Amino acid sequence: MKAKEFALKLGLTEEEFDRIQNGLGREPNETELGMFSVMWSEHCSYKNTRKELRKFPTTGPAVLVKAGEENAGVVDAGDGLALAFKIESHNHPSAVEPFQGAATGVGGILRDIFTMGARPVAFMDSLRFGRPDAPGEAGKRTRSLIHGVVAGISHYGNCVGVPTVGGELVFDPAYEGNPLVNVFCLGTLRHDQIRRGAAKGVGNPVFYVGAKTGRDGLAGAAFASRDLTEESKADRPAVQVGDPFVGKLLFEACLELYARPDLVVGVQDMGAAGLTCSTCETASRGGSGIEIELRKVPQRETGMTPFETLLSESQERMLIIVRKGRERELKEIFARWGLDAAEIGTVTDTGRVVVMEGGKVVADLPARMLADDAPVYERAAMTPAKLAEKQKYDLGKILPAQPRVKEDLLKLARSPATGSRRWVWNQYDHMVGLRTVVRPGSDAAVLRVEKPGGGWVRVAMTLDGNGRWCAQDPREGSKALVAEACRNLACAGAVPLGLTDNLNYGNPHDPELFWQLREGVEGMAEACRAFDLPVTGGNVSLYNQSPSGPIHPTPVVGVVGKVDEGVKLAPAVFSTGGGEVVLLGTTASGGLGASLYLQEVHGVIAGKLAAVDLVSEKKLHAVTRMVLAQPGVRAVHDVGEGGILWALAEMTFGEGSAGGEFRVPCGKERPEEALFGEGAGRILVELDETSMPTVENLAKEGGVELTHLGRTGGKDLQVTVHGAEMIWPVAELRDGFEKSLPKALGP
Amino acid sequence: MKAVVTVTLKPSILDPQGEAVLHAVKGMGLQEVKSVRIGKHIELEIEGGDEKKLKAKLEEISRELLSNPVMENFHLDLRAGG
Amino acid sequence: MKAVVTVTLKPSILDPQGEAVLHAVKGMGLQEVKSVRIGKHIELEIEGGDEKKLKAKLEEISRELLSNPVMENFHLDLRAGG
Amino acid sequence: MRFAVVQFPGSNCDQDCVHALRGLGQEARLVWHHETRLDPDEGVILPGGFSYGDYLRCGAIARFSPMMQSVKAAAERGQVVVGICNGFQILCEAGLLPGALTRNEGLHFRCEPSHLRVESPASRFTSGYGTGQMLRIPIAHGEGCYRAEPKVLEELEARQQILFRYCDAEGRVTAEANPNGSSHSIAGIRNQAGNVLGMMPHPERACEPEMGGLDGKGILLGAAGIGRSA
Ligand SMILES: Nc1ncnc2c1ncn2[C@@H]1O[C@H](COP(=O)(O)OP(=O)(O)O)[C@@H](O)[C@H]1O
Ligand SMILES: [Mg+2]
Repeated sequence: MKAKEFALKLGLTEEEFDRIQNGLGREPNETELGMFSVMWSEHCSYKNTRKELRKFPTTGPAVLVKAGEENAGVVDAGDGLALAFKIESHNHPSAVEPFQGAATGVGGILRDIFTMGARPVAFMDSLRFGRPDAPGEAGKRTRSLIHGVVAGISHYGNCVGVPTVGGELVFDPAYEGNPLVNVFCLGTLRHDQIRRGAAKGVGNPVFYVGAKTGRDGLAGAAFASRDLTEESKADRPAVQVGDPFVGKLLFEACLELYARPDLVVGVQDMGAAGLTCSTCETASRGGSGIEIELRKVPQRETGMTPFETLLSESQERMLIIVRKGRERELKEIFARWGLDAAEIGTVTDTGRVVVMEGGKVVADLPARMLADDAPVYERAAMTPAKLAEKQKYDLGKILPAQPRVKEDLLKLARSPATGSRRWVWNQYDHMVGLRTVVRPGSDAAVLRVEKPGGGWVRVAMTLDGNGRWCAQDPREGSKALVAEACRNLACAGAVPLGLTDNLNYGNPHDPELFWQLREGVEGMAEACRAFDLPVTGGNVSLYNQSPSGPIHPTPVVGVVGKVDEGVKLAPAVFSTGGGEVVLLGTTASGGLGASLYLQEVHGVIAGKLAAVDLVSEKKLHAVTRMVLAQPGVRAVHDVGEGGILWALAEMTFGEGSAGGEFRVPCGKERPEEALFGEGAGRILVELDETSMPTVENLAKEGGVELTHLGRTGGKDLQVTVHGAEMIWPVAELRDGFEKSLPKALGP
Repeated sequence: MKAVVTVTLKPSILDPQGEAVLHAVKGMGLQEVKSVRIGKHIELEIEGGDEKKLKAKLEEISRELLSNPVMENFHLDLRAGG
Repeated sequence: MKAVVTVTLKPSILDPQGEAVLHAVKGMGLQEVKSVRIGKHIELEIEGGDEKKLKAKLEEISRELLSNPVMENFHLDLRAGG
Repeated sequence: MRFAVVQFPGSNCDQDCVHALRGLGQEARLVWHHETRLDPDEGVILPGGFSYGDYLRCGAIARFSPMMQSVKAAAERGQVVVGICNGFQILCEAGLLPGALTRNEGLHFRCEPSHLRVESPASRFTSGYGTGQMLRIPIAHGEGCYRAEPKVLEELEARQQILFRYCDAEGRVTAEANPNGSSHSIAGIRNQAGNVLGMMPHPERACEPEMGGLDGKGILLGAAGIGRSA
């Protein structure tokens, strides 16, 4: 086959082929084209999104390793402690094989974190599927996807002994054909332990460590059948299988290796594009070259071609460059952990990645060209034609003439959309490591982390996305979810230090879909600036669509923060009663645009979210943190999906929590709007009466509205709005809340 | 009647479980072992029904429920008696 | 040579996974199934070695490692070739 | 007292056990499964985790490691041996405790606080508690369903070797309160001699208020020979 034809088969464009040929000054061979096809894919090069990603603020006093520099960003948590964290998607692999797809997603993000020199201490997962209660085949398929994905995360995360401490689970028909599986990992390290993925020092040996290479992950767009041997054609697996046992040994061995002074020069995990990516990226970062011999690569299968070996995505492998003369130390450590460690090459000063097989050169390419010179595209963006129509809505036509709030709340409480996620997080070991101070089920998870000099720092984290908000208004929706993530941290008394994002969108060649991405990035960037929050890294997942259409535009953000020293953590559920409940922040509900209420109770997605007031929001967070440092705070919870009524209901769901009597402020709007609107900027606090004056004072000084809602007590939730009084037995609401998910998902 | 469905991993798919057992088997002194692969052995007891129809149904069940076609092969074996 | 070790649960031991599959099999319309039991199918590839000695060693490995006598039985099957 | 906490490849509660023991004023050292040396006066902890990935059966491969031969010998000499979660599974596979741990009846991994009833304070591990005392200690396992021959179960009952049973918040032993389907709601047993304990719940996760309680302290202190008086 002609080289150009082959390049097209691999998914490269004609222009890209010409760019390669001109850059090299010769025709590339098939192996080389294979390497370009993966390195210049969206996944590795961000060719369609790089221009957009530049809009994020990436610097700040706490940033130690910036977005894009290394495998994960690193921020300073004070006292010599640093935090490495990142989010990664495994959407398509999970759609094909939910268990292994999700499991290898966890394994992949784990490697990104320990590659940085950090000990992984927590995972979070953000999951989106179709409706599990959909009738017929669709519902059945969704349920089996959910079971498979949760089991896969549980399998990998539990086995490696890293707790999964939080996340989200969202159902919407928009994800029916294309589920979203995003996994976040956080690691801790000392400042002086940060590792770089750079190949430096001519003559230094290059090691391959971990699992053997097989034909895993060799399929999909970047694959051409002609280059395959007959043997491999018969059995061409797309499915990568994760081995958490080896994953755990690998990170323990690497951490032990890093602890040896001056031993490791550079380290890089082999994730997407495996050996190709790890060699050219380390060489490019180090301004050096690398020469490797494929015969020395530990192989699980026989007869693998150079193309296959270089592109394989076998899991649990790393590339490590050590100082010359220290080879034995590395080999000893890996032997002790029972892992393969093979010296496969050396660092050179040629600036080229040279690949040999049996001494014969099979690829010889400039490292920089592979790693950094992918074309950058400016994609066309266009406001969707139907957007204005989607945003218009007439409440009079949707809501009944007479409000039926009593039934509405019960309906909401019984929906799998709002139900307790216990079914999920009970399957994750969220306590291993003895760090989890606030477990799943609260607004943000909190971990205690050892300071290098002894003592603890409390680190809070949360993952948030909202496809419905973003579908109705990608810019405001994205702003709102950054605000929400920061609000969640505020409820844990934490100051946000950094944000990692996963951009889940559709095909970038569709201008309306690319517009969503651009709006999303700009909205997030604006919110990040308002909160002085650097973006420290992330991931892009495009082409998320099925025959029935694209997913909702779904950026997901992970925000990590440090809990203020004086803060006493308060639960998100009410005490046994006798506390005062106040609303901190605005009394405006924001209306029902894009609300969960309209979707779940009335079956429509309509309108758009009220714009977030970022300035007030920031003040609210500051005041909340100060309030949490006061004695007498019993509970704190933010108002999010489902509005203030659902937030109050959730607060009654704790073990032994009381109900209460509350009056919800309502202007000229309909009571449903006041009760279920999802506008930003609101936090509920339960506190001792004696603490009230102090808290009122803090709010006043901080420029934040404070509204008395009522008191906790009794076994009912009683709410008055516009003079109308409604009562729900807490037991009935709680029953719906606890049972809806297990009921929808089956055993 | 008894149906035995043997589900095995496709040859190129990594079998972490088999790898771990391979190590252990060697550790027990059996150096001659080159590979270990672990699959499922599923026994179904069946009473009554038309054999031909059963067979077709069992094929379907083996393919759709008992095995995962992306990673596994299956072999169905029908035996009289139980 | 190939050794196939089939490990099955003792009849007295409950098999919740088998129960779940039974349920699903019935859900797929095969009402005639009375019970489902799930065991392991372990294939070992062996090169060289004396057959008799191998057999004894494999018996030992099946008994000590591959199965747990508290709840499982095993069956060892040696086949020439691979 | 000094404890040796054994690290198998795939152990992941080893550091947690060390942390908890030191927090209780005990000495603890980590020993790698390849080692064989145990001091005659030290206690042994087999921690939770996924030794060898829990492949094949939980604990099945770990029991062949060199250290387990020493642990066996130590147990026979009367040294204290405590297996927690995966450690319990290893003890059963190694024959140091009767029975076997199988897949949870609900088929899911479960991580949650469990309620336990102390069945017999007549053991070093429970001497800090009273009979029928309720404890709240987390579980985190996928294969914690205890199974044994009927005869073995009878013997365990008769000899008061069952130290902990799962119960509900009111202390009732019921099927609903049994998180994994264990026979006789067994959460933890000791050997006949009384020096070996195996339990699925994690006492090391219940030794600090911040981690959700102190109910696990008595078990680890009991292992260290510090009973009620402490
Ligand atoms: N959405 C994003 N926002 C900010 N930075 C991003 C984003 N996506 C990717 N990056 C950064 O680009 C770099 C390359 O990312 P990636 O290719 O995903 O790493 P990996 O090779 O580990 O998958 C990383 O440092 C990552 O943090
Ligand atoms: Mg990476």
